[in-house]
Amino acid sequence: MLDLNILVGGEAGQGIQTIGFVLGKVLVRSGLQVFADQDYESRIRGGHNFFRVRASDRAVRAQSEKVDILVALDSRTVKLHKNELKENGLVILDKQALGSDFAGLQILDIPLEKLAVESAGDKITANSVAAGAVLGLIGGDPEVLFKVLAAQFAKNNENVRAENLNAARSGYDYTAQRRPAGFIKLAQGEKAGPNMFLSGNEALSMGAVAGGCKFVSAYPMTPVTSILEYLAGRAKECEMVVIQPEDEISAINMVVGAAYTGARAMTVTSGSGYALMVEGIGLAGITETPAVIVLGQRPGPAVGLPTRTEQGELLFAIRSGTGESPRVVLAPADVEDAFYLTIKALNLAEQYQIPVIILTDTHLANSMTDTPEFDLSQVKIERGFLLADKEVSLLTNYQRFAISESGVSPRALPGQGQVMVAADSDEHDESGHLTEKAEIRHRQNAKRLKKYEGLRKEISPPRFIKRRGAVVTLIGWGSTYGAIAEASGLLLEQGIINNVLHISEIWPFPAEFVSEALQLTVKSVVIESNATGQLAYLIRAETGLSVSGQVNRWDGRPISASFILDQLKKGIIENGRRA
Amino acid sequence: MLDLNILVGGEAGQGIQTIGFVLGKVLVRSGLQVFADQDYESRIRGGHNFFRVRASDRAVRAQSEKVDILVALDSRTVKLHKNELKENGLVILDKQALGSDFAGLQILDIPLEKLAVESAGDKITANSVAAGAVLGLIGGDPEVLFKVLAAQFAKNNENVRAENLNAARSGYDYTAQRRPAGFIKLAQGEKAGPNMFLSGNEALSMGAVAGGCKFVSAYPMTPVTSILEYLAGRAKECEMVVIQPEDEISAINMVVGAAYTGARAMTVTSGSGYALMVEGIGLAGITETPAVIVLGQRPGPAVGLPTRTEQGELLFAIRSGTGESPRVVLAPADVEDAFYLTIKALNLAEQYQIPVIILTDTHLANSMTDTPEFDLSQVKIERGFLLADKEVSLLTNYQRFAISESGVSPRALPGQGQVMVAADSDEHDESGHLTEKAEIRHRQNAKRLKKYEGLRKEISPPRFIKRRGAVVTLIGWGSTYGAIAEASGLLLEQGIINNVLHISEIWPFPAEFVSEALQLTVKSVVIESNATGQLAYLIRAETGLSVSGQVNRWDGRPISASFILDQLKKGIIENGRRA
Amino acid sequence: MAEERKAVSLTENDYFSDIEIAWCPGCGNFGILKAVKQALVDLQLPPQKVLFVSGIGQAGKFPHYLKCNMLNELHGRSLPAAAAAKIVNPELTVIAEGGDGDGYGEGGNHYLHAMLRNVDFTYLVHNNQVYALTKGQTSPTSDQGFVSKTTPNGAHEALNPLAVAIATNASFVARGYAGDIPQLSRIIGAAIQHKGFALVDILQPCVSFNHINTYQFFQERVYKVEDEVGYDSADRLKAFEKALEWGDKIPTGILYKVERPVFEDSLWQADGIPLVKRKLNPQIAVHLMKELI
Amino acid sequence: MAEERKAVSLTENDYFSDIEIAWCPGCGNFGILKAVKQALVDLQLPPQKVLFVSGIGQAGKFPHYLKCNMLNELHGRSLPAAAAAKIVNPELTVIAEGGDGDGYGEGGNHYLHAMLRNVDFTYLVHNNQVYALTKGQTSPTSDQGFVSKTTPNGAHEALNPLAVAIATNASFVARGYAGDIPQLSRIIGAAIQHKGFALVDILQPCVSFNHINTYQFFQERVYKVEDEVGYDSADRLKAFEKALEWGDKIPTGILYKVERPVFEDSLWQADGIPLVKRKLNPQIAVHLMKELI
Ligand SMILES: Cc1ncc(C[n+]2csc(CCOP(=O)(O)OP(=O)(O)O)c2C)c(N)n1
Ligand SMILES: Cc1ncc(C[n+]2csc(CCOP(=O)(O)OP(=O)(O)O)c2C)c(N)n1
Ligand code: SF4
Ligand code: SF4
Ligand SMILES: [Mg+2]
Ligand SMILES: [Mg+2]
Repeated sequence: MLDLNILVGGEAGQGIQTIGFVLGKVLVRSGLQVFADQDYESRIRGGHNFFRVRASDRAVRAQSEKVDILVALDSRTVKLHKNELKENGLVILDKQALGSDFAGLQILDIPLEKLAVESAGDKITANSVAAGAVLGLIGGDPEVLFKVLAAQFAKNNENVRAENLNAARSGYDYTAQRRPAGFIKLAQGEKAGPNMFLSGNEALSMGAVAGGCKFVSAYPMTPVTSILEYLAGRAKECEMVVIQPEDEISAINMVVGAAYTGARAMTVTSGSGYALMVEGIGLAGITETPAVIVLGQRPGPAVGLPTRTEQGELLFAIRSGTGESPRVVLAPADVEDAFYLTIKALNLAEQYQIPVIILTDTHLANSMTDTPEFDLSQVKIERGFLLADKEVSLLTNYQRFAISESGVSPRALPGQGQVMVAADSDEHDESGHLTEKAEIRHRQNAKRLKKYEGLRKEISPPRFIKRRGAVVTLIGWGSTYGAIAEASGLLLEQGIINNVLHISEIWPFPAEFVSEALQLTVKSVVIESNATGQLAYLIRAETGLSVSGQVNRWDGRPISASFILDQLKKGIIENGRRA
Repeated sequence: MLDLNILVGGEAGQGIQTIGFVLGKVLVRSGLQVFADQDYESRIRGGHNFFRVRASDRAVRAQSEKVDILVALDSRTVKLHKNELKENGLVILDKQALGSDFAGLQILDIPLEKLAVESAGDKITANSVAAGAVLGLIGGDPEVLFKVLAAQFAKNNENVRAENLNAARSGYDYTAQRRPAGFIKLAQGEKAGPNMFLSGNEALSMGAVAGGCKFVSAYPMTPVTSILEYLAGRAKECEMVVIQPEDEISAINMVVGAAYTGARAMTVTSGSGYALMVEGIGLAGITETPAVIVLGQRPGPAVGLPTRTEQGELLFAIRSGTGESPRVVLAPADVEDAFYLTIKALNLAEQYQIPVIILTDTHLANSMTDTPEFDLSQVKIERGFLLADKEVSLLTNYQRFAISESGVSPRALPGQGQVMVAADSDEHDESGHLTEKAEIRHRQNAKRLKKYEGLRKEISPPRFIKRRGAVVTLIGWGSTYGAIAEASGLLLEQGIINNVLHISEIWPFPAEFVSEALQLTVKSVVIESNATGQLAYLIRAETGLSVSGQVNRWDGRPISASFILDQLKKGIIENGRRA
Repeated sequence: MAEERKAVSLTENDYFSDIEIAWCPGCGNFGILKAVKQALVDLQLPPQKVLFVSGIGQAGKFPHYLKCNMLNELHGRSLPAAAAAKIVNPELTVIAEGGDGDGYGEGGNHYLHAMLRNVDFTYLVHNNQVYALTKGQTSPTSDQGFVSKTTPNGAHEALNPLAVAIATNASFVARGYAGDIPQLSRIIGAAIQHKGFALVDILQPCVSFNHINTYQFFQERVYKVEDEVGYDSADRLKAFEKALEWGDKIPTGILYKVERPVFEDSLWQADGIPLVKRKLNPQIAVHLMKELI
Repeated sequence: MAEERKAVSLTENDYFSDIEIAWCPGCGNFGILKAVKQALVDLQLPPQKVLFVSGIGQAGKFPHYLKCNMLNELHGRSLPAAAAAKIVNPELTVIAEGGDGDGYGEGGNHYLHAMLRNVDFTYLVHNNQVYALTKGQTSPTSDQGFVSKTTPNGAHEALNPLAVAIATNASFVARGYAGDIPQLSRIIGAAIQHKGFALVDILQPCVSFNHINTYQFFQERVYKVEDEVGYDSADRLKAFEKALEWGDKIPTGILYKVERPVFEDSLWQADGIPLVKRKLNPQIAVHLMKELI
């Protein structure tokens, strides 16, 4: 099995992301499965960033800390990452620029800047030299690289494009001639009908488009800014309006205004911005307005670590809001989930006339995976009890909040025919007008909460890998799925038979399923990117069952299979509980 | 046992509150125990308001729906409340103003306006006539009434004062001569060293003053506005600064700014405003700044029923905030709790350098109880690890966020000696400067959460009335204590032996105590003013135990003993679970 | 049928709501309600095509008392919702509305940015210079020195909402007075017809909590800029100077008006089909996938 | 010892922080840092008595790079915290600071009301007309037409922070330029010495994300109002007119300055003992209980 790991590191502003992205894409085009992630600081120049690309002929859905090729654009990269090198791992660097004090490492010295200037006349193309160099080293197909680069520079002028191709070629040639014997060698040629290579944020954005979202208002915030930018840049082709308002409070209230008026509407934010939206979530609750809120988690509290990852806001997402009203929380596991669950979110929001929260995180937002094109013919737009113009024209005494068996009332839109639509943030009667009456309040509140009955049926069961003879269940939610699945495989190889239970559609909680699944093994470990074990807590609240162990990471770095295994070795499975 | 219930009803603007308040105070001065509550709409004139006064020679700590004397200032009051009259219940009204269509009721007709004009020359004193009339009817001591009225009008000019006394006397004389035979008759004279008569909000405000709060910033919102107004009006004598800022976001950030600088600081709000403060709570979390936030619950979501009561934000209070950091949630049961827990909140906030939430509600905020003067000698100001000037002067390398066993670090103040104090909403190192390092993040986050260990020990055990042979435990939290205790007594009279478990210091949750208590009876019923049963949920999450029944009220009206008994009769105790 | 309706001309009765009005007798809000109805009649805008988005406060209850579509928003948040409603369905006449606390206190940031953004809707502020629904606290526009339970020593400098509006180059800046219904309805009519964001700050006596800025106070002070010879509402500096007047004389009318591109122009919706009327078609995402290969 | 210190005069080195600066080379923020240090030296303010309260953004990192007390607040929330800090400890020199997005976008409401409230502290806005830390989105002060990933069709009307300030009667309104350190440090010094809220909006080139409003752009346009004969910073109308200039010529300096009561005057703290130095004494509540009997 091929498991190739490349880490490109350097300062912010050195173009690390481009090298990594291009390599990832070339590897996908070459028919491999690829997972890529990045680590960067909250600054524009300087500091230390890196981009990791992992490729395999089998599925890879998580990063690995073990590196085959370390591309070091500065000497700090060597210092920080040399311990991650595999035994035969190789460092690519420009000794002329970085010096030669790298004792004990296997170095492939390459004059990046010099080659850039020689081949392309501009040292700015050193990136492309480096990309070519890596591909030469692993014997990839240079034609694929050139195609990818050409696409990458499609919007630049022809000169720039040509320069970069030349630079890449010179890098390629340089290393192709200097490949260490026995080093990884890729097959040539390009896969027919290659997969997409995309980030969680791109998948989510595409889900919004396919799901009929017509209005987005969002204030920039890491890690979701790229969703806002993606959609703003394509607003016209996607028949969408995308607005950057003055703050997040404006964003959520715009969403409510747009949705009340009839457009599918969404906002994206991170913890601090979400906190500011909580009042608006109550508003969507009492006015029964469909609203989709993407909450991209990062380490908190407050500003925390802006560019890193965490899963610290699960219980916050579930419990944030004034009073009591129903909601859904969906936590995509991967790019596919990000796409399909966004569509589901838009549908459920309208079918149940409620706020739906998509709980993602920096790790999923920024990491990239190859995946086949999504099947748009599978996508159904479900608008629930939204009345057609014809239905509206037949109404005599329209009641926006009519009591109903399901808790959902017929929804007309302002300006639709002759009805008038009243929605109120105060408690109101069936017509939408404010009331102080105890009985009406009792009924309207109960009506809203009634929706949970239907919602419980909408929630798809968790992913469940069930193995005969399993002794332990690995449990997770959201973006850790790839790492947990990989850890599961590694445990199996070690003879530890295990089940995997992974929850993406997390609220209302699939309590019955989880309860049954948990009872199949003696031990169970919940793996989460947070310090307090929020899913473990939720499981106990919802099922009354306590899990036997927890693996937690809260330093802002993503959980990997090896992290899980290390933690498990530290005693969780053996002792039932961690020390 | 005396159990006297008076309900005064009419339109907003008719001065119902004054009548009720004065009567309540007179009854307290007469040596009775008194509980009073009010029900009003979100409007300034018109509509329907009422004020209930309940008095007894034993403790009364909740309202009762059964009325002895109904004072009706408009005919709507008769219509809405006649069914609440006890068998011998009497209606006081002015037939000339209200008409005489009150078949089947025992009416005491009294020309309120006429007497007002005759006795005081101004019909505006009709209030005082009514207050006098009620006292005459129950044979109270008129001298006590005159004293109370004189105090009530102490700030008005002498004429106004005299007019109201005259009016009261004329009302008193009128009914004293017309007392139905056998009607309730109070003892004469005034109790020596009478109790205070005060609302939850007044008690809480006094707690803030006694607890050394020096800075309050709050935006008006029912039901906490009167705290803001109480303190603003006494700022100078209490050596406090009280600010009404532009919005709640400003309020919480002012609190953080003031507390960082060294003043004990507090804000008060209700659900919607609290929602806007959630981001600031994360800020207090990561900067380890003491902050006290009073969350006065009212029925939500959103604006909901602005002037009514609910306990719908328990889980929101516990879970609201970016990321993960410790907090305390205290939910006072009564006026005494409101006073002492506010002091405890101010202490814990500084001792642990965390946000502390006081979770009250409209019912506690506005209802009034008699209680002995608080014992200020009991009050201790605990500032925890706040450094004295001398200690600061000895510091060489001050680290605001030094890692410590308890998770609490020494706190110096800006401007104190030669140290400099850095606090950052980003993750930071021990010196307070921002960091992106994984290890430091890991440690600082763990340090903050470590505080829970100490905090768990600070939480006083719940109130627990434990009876031999009990078959059921009645469980509640916050402002429902009076009603639950009364229901417990009534059940006991019916031969149903029961325990009462009531939680005021609710987060961190006293799980062990609750778990043990619950196991003493076969059945357990959680009684809450909300629809979803948030305490019941919390109990399961924290102890793994499910309660056998729930009594919930979510129409905005306070829970009373008779409500609880009615609900229990509907099958909870019998069936283990409600239909 | 819609055609038929158009033929019959609308009267005030067509805007009658049977919800009981919870304002105090004598409240300035009654005058505003009357003026709004008149403006709608003058413009013959069917209630079905009118959307009121209000905040929370006494003023915020307004749309319940008018027959129309209504979204009663959170305290301070009417403007973002109103802007979004207009953007997704430009066929609606959108009017945002609320009190001075709502609009200039809690909602101050939206007020600033709504003026800059210039979406095409009208904003009516019932400026009674007090927080009325919560029983009389100081508001951002309370006169300096105003004593209330929250400012026992008197309020600080008041916000001048018109001066700030002119400073943001808001495209329509007017002041009305609830005691002058004919002028107020004319101003509201002009505001609705104005293409862009139109601010109408309305002097609204609160008989229960503001004993300074009463009907009498205003009656003695207000005058109309339209009566002033040569007043040019296109002159920003003059308008600013006018906006600063607050004392013995208080100007009313359209203080400032400028043609500026509306925000909607910067959007792509050139074909004029409102967003709410577009078909939701998943296939629209096809080409996005191609980009990623 | 404090006495001893005073004798030795402070130099720029006394404000040196050893935290690595994370700004891009060439960033305008370096000029601001230098100017702040100079102003503090000029005023001989010991770093222990200076408190910086910053927001979030590139600008918000500022206090880490200066030796001083610092509270790095949330995005947009520096002003309320700064006001409170000054109120509870008037012995501190309080300076709030942040970017244009922070101050005029997210924090717009606090900006408006801080100017009205007039607590005695200084506010430095690093106005680079772009959201830099989040990589180049449009900000409230981005010039109209500014193209970024969030406004591919160009930004709408920009906020004019000085015009709005003058409209609120802010008591000190100035503009500095990061490329003119001597003038900037003078302005900052005057702002600190001003009794009341002092706004200093600083033109700050962002070399990474703003390719319109560059050093060159400003170098060609800025001029100092103090060089203009007869410029009277007490004249509100003139100041407003000046504030509207933004094109071929951009005025810098103190545009407007007025003596107004500071908010603290409306508080009871006449005895001058800061709140933070008062003893916390429960007995203070005794008389409150008496009231309730
Ligand atoms: C977030 C939030 N904060 C506070 C309130 C409480 N509140 C309701 S109305 C109001 C003041 C209303 O004043 P204004 O907007 O001037 O309207 P008016 O009643 O004077 O017409 C306040 C503070 C609320 N509903 N929501
Ligand atoms: C509530 C909240 N929203 C959004 C963000 C993300 N954020 C961080 S910095 C920034 C923009 C900063 O722009 P500006 O204030 O102009 O500062 P600059 O970086 O340009 O100096 C944003 C939107 C945040 N931290 N908090
Ligand atoms: S309180 Fe004032 S604003 Fe409210 S209805 Fe009464 S008069 Fe009108
Ligand atoms: S991105 Fe712009 S503002 Fe930020 S440090 Fe770089 S040049 Fe300065
Ligand atoms: Mg008002
Ligand atoms: Mg900026």
